[in-house]
Amino acid sequence: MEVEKPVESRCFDLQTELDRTEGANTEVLKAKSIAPIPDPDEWLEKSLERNILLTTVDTLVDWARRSALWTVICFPACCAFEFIATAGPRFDISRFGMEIIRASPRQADLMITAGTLTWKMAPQVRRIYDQMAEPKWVIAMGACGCSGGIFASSYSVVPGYNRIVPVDVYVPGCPPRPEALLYGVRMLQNKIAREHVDIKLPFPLTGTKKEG
Amino acid sequence: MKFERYGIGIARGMMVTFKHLFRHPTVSQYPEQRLNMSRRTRGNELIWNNVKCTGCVTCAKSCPQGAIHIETTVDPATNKYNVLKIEVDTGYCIQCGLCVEACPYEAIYMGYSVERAKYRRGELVQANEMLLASPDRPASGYMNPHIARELPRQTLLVEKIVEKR
Amino acid sequence: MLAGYGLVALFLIVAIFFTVTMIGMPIMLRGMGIVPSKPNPVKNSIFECGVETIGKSWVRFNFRYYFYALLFIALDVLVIFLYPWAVGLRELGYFGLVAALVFVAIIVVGYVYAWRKKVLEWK
Amino acid sequence: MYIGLQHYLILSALLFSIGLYGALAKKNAIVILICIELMLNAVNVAMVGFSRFVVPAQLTGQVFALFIMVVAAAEVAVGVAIIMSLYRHRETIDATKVDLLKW
Amino acid sequence: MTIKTEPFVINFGPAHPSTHGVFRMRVVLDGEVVLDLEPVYGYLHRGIEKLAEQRTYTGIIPLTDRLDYLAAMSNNLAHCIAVEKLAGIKVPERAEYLRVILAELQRLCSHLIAVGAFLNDSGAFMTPILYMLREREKILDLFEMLSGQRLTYNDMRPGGVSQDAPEEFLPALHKFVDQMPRYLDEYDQLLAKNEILLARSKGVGILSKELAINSSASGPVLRASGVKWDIRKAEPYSIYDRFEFEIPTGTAGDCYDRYLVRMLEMRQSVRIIEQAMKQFPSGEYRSRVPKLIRPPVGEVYSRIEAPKGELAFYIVSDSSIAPYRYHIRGTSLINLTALRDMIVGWKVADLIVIFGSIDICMGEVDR
Amino acid sequence: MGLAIAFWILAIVAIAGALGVVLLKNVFRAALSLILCLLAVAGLFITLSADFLAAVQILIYVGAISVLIILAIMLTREVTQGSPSGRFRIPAFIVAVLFFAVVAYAMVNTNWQIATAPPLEPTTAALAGKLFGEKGFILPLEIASVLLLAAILGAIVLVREK
Amino acid sequence: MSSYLNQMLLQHEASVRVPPDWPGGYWFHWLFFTVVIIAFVLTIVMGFIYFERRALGRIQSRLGPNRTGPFGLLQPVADAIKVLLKEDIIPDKADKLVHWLAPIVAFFPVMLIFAVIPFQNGAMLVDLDIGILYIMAVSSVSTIGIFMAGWSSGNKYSLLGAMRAVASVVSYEIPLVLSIIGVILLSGSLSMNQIVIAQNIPFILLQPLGFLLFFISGCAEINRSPFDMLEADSEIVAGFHTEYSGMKFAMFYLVEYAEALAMSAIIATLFLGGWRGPVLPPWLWFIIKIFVVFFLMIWTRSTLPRVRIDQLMALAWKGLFPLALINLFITGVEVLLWPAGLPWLAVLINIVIMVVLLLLWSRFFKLGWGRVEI
Ligand code: SF4
Ligand code: SF4
Ligand code: SF4
Repeated sequence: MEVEKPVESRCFDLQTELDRTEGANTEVLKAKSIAPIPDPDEWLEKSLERNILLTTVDTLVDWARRSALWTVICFPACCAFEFIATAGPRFDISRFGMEIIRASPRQADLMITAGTLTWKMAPQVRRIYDQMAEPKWVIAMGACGCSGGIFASSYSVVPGYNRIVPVDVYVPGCPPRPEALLYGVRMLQNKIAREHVDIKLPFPLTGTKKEG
Repeated sequence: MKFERYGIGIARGMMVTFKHLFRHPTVSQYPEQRLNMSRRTRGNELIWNNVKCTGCVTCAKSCPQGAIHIETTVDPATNKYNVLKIEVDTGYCIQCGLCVEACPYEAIYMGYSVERAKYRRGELVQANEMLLASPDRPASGYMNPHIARELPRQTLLVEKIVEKR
Repeated sequence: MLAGYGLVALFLIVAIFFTVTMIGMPIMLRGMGIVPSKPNPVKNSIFECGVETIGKSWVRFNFRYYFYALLFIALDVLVIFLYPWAVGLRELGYFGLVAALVFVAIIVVGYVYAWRKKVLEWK
Repeated sequence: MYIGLQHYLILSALLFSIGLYGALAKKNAIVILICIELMLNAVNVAMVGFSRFVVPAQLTGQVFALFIMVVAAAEVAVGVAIIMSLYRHRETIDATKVDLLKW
Repeated sequence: MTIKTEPFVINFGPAHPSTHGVFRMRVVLDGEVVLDLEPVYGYLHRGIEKLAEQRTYTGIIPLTDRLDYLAAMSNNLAHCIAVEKLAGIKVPERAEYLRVILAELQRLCSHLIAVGAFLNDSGAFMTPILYMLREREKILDLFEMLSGQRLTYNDMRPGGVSQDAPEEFLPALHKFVDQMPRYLDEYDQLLAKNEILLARSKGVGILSKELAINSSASGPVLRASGVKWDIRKAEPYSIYDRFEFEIPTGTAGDCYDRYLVRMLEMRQSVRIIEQAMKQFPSGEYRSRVPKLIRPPVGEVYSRIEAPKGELAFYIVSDSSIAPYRYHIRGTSLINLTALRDMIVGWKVADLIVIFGSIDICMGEVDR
Repeated sequence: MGLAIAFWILAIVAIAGALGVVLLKNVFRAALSLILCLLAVAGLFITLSADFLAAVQILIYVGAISVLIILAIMLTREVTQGSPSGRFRIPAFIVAVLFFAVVAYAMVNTNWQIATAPPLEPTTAALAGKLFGEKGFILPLEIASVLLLAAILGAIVLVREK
Repeated sequence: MSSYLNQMLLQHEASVRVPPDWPGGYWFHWLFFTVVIIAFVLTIVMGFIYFERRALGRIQSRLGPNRTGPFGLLQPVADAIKVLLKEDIIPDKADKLVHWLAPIVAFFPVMLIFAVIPFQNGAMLVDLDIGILYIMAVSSVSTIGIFMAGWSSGNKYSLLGAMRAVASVVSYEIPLVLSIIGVILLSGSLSMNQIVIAQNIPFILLQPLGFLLFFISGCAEINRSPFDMLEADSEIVAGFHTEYSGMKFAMFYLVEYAEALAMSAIIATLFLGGWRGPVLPPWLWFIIKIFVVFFLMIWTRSTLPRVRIDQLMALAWKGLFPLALINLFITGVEVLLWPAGLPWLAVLINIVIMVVLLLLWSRFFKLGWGRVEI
C-alpha cells in the first residue's frame, strides 16, 4: 500500500483547535464543580424503616445487582495497583463475581475511582460516568478519591471525586489496602441491598395497596 | 508465526498452566480469613493518646498535608497546653506516618485497622474522643517497637506452600 | 424429509420468538419501572475512551481483505462440490477420486498463483 | 391448497423483474451487482422448481442450480474487482458516470 | 493497492484498558494500520515538582512515592541520595545494604508488573500478570514488614532508613530469594518460547541503537537495543560497586528483547540481593540528621538506575528547609519520546504490544 | 397444507427482501435485505425437496457472496444515502413490468409436463453420482472449476497493484 | 467392548426413525425437543460461564466466584438477572434498526445448530440427511449478526471489530469446512447421528490432523482465544459490542458461550464419538465430552497470547488450508483402500502422517511480519 505522503510527514496538523476546545470544556466543568455533588444516600436512614416491607422483587433485584458488580476501567494512578492487587491471586475479588472488568462503560455497574483525578481528566471521567448504564455506583478509592489527598493543594488536581460524580462509598487510605477496598465493596453491597424499586404496574392489582 | 519449534513452546506453556490447577490457590478469603498485617501497618486512621499529649503541635507542623488540626489553650495554673480540639481528616491524611515520627512524646500512633470506609465524606473527619485508642481501634507499632511486639506476627506469602496439594 | 424440515421450521420460529422475548423483556420491565431508563445526550453519544469522537464514525475502509475474500469465494464453491463427493466416494471409486483431484487441482492453480503473486500477504 | 410449478415460476419471474428493475435503474455499481445476484437467484428458483416438478427423480435442475451458483460466485468476484478497478481510476462507483469510451 | 484510503482518527485512552493509566494516543488508522500517532500527555499531571517546593526535604519523600508508584523505593532512594549529596550526610553501612536490598526488590517488583502487563497486552488472558502479581505480593509483604505500607512506603530518609529491619525480615528474605529463581524459570517456561508470543513480539517495534541513544532512552529499553549502559556499573552509587552482577543486553531492540532483558535483569537482581544478604552488617540504621534539613546553597543532580531507567533529581537549595527548585528526570517520559517512530507502520494490535513493552508509569510521565 | 403455508410465508419474505434491495436508500440495509431474500429462497428450495441445495445456497450466498458484497460496501462513502436511482428509473420500471407480464403470461399458459413421482431423497449421494459419476456432469464440473480459476486470475490481475 | 458396540448398533436400528415413535407423535416430539434444547442450551451455557470462571480462577491460582449461592453456583444467574435489569442504551449515531436486529440475527442461528445435535442415539430434534452441512450453513448466518452489530453502532472500535469479523470468517470457514470432509469420507454420511454410529474407532484417532485443524479453525470461527480479535479488550475496548448494554449485550455474551457450546458439541460428535461410551448413560457421556472439549478451550485461552489479524489470516491460508486439502485426499485414498471401514492400523498410519505433515510444514512455513512503509 502506498500513500502519497512521504515517510516523515505527519497526518496530524497540530490539533491546537481541538486542544483549545478541550481546555475550554475543562474550565467550564471546573467552574461548575466548586461545590461537591451531594452523596446519593439521603435515603439510607429512611430505608431502614422500609426494610421490613421489602418485597420479593426488591430482594431478588438487589441480590442480583450486588452479586454481579462489574467494574469499569477508571485507573488513573497509584491506587490502580492496589485495585489490581485486589483482583490478584491473594485477595481475589473474583470471589464476589467482580473479576469482570469491562472496558466499555455501557456494560459496567461500578466505577472504582482508583487514583488522582486531574482537571484535565475530569471531563473524561464525567463522560465515562455519564455513559454508564443505570443503575451505577461509584466507590471513591483512596485519599485522592475522597479529597484529593496528597495533591489536594495542587493547582491541577480535583479535590475529591465528589466534585465530579456522586460518590456512594468513600474508602480512605493512600492507597487503601486490598482489605480496605474489599470492605468498601461490601459496604456498597449492603447499601445496594437496601435499595428499593418502585414498581409501576400498568393496571392496578387488587389487594396490593402501596404503603407510604 | 514460526513453527521452527513445532509448537513445543506452546505445549510447555500449557503444562505450566495445567500444573496450577493442582496447586493451592494463594487466596485468603477476606471477610472470614484475615491476613495478619504487618506489625508496622499504617492503617487508615490515627490514634491519639490524650494523656501523653502535651499539645506541642509538632505533629501538625510536621504533617506534609496539614491534616491535623489542633486547638489549644494555655492552662495558666500549670503553664501547660490544654488540647481543646484535635481533628484529623482521614480522607485527607495520606498515612505517611511523619506525624508519628515527629511527635516527641509518643502521643500519636498510626492505627492498625484499615476498615474505615464510610458512606459520607463528612464521617471521615474524626475529632477528639473519636481518635482515642479502643479495642476496635488498636494502635499499630509504626515507630513504636514496644507496641509492635504485642501485635500478631505478620502472615507471609513466602511461607505458604503452594506447590503441592 | 419435509417433515423433518417442518420441525426445524417450527423450531426456528420458537428460537426467533425466544430471542425477541429476551430482548423485549427489558422493555416490558422498563414500563414497570424496574429497569431504569434515563437517557441524556452524553449517554447516547459514542464511547471513545472518554473523549469526544473526532471525525465521522463510518469511514470508507481499505479493501485489504479483497484477495482473501476472492479466494474464499472460489474455495467455498469448491468445498461445496466436495461434500457430495465425500458422501458418495465409496460408490464413485477411483474415478471419482481422480475427478475430484483434477477439479481441486485446477482451482489450486489459482491459489498457488495468488500465493506466488504475494497477494496473500498483508501489505 | 396445492402449490404447483406455476407458483414457483411466477415467484421466480417476480424476483427476476425486481432484480431487473434494480439493475437498470440504480446508479450505484454495488447495488447493481446486488440486483444481478437477485436475478441469478430468481433463475435458481425456477430451475429447482422444474427439477422438482418435471423430472423429480433426476435432479438435473439442481445440478444446473449448482452451476448457476458457481457462475454467481465468479460474477461477484469479478464484478467487485471491476468496481475496485473503476474506483481506483475514477474515485466513484456511480455506474452512470462511467463512460467506457473515455477510458 | 492504490485505492485512496480514508484515514480515520481514533483515540486510545485515556480510559483504555491497556494504556497503563491515563495515557492517550490519538492515532490515525487506515483500517488496521497505524499511519500516524500523537501522544497526548498530562492526564495525570499532579504538579509534584511544584508541590515539592513547598515541603521539607523529609516531607517530599511521600511525594516521590507517588512519582513512579510501581517503584516507590527507587524514587525514595534517588531523592535521599540527592539530598545526602546536597547536605553532605553520611549513611551508615547497614542502611546502605538495606537500601540496596530494597531497591533491588523494587526492581523485581516493577519488572514483574512490566512483564505481566506486557504479556497481558499481547492477549494472554490475565494469567501471566496474575502469576506475577503473586510473586509481587511476596515482595510487598517484605516491604510492608519494614514500612507498614504496600505501595507508598515512605521508608527511606536522608541519612538512612526510617526504621530498622525487624528480626523476621532476613529469614523471610532468605526464603524469598530461594524461591524466586524457580518461579522465574516457570515464567520462562510459560511464555518465553511460545510461538505466538514470538510472532507477536519478535521484530516488532524495533528501536535501533542510534535512535535509542538519540532519544535518550534508558533502562531496559536502551539495553534491549544493545547498549550496555547501566548507572549501577557506569557510575556506581550507594554500594553497588561491591556486588557482582551482569548487565543483560538485547540485540535487535524489538519488543521481545525488551521482555527478555527484563526477565534476565530480574535474575541479576536476585543475585545482588543474595550477595547483599550475606554481607548484611549490623549497626546503626540511620545517621544523626537534624529534623529539618537545611542544605547549604547549591544545586545537585544525582541519578540512579531505577527499574525503568535512569532516574535523576535536580535540586536547587537556597538553604531553607524546602528546595528552591525541584526537577525530576522522569524515566518513562523520556523513554516515550521514541514512541511514534516505533509504532508508525504497525497495526493496532502491535501498537498495544509496543506500548506495553516500553513499560511506562503515568505518575512519572506526567508527574 | 404445511407446505402451502411455508410457501406463502417464504414467498412473501423473499419478495419483501427483493423489494427492500431496490427500495432502501441505505446500501448496507439493502445488502441485509438481499440476505433476507436469499435465506427465504433457501427455504423455498427446501419446500422443493432440494435440501442440499438449500444448505449450499446459505453457505455460498449468505456466507460468502454477501461477505464480499459487504466488503465492497465498505468502499462506499455515503452508505446511508448511497443507493439513488438514476435517470432510467421510469423506463426501467416499464421494462421490468413488461418483462414480468410477458413471462408470467407464458408461464401460466404453458402446459408443463408435471411428473407425479415423489422427489428423490436423500439428494446428496445422488448429486454426487450426478456430478462426479462417470455418466454425470463431470465435464461441466471441470469447466466450472476452470471458470473459477479464470475469475481468480482475472480479479487478481485487475486489482493487483502494479 | 465390541459386544457393547454391537448392542448399540442394534439399538440404533430400532430407533433411527425420525420422528421416533413417541406417544403423541410429531407434535409431542417437537414440543419435547424444543423444550429440551432451550433448557439444555441455557443451563449448559450457565454451567459453562461458571465452569470457565472457576477453572480460569484455579489456573490463575485464585478461586473464582464462590460467594453467590452454594460454591458460587448462582453467579451466572445473578449476572443474568442483573444484565436483564440494566438500562438499554442506543447511541444517537447508531443505525437503530440494525442495532436492534443484530443480537437477534446473531443468536437464533446458534440455537438452530442444536436441532441436529444428537444427545443420545436418535435423540435429537431432527436427524437431517445433510446434518453437518446444515450446521455450517446456519452458523455462517451468525457472523452476519456480529457484523451488523459492529457496523451499526457507529463506534470506531466496533467498526474495527466488525472488519475483523469479516476477516476471520473469510479465513477460517475454508479450513473448518475442509477438515470436516475427512470425517464425512470416513462415515459416508452427513447426518450427525450416522457419523456417531460410524465411529467404532473415535475419529480423533483416525483423523488426528483433521481434529487439530478443526479445533484451531473452530476456535477462530467462534472467536475464542487465541483468536478473539473481535472483542480483544486490550486492543479495541470491547470490539463489536462496545455500544451494547443491558439485555442486548447479554445476548452477545450468550452467543459467545452458546457458540462455544455448539462447537464443543460438534467436536464431541464428530471426533470424540458423541454419545458413545461404556457404563454411563449416553447423554451423560455426551455432556462429559462437551465439557472436556470446553476445558481445552479454557486451557488455551488461559495460556496463549492473541495472534494478530494478519497472522491469523496467514495461518489459515498458508498453514491450515493446504494441510486440510492434503489430509482430505489422503483420507480419500484410505477410504478407497478399506471400503469396509478403517482398521486399527489406520490409526497408526494417520498419526504418523500427521506428524510428518506437521514437521514438513513447519520447515518451510514461516509468517512474515511487516511494517507498512508509508
Ligand atoms: S490516594 Fe494515594 S495511592 Fe491513591 S492515587 Fe492518591 S496518592 Fe496515589
Ligand atoms: S499520617 Fe501523614 S498525612 Fe496523616 S496526619 Fe500524619 S503526617 Fe499528616
Ligand atoms: S506532637 Fe504529640 S504531643 Fe505534640 S501535639 Fe502532637 S500528638 Fe500531642
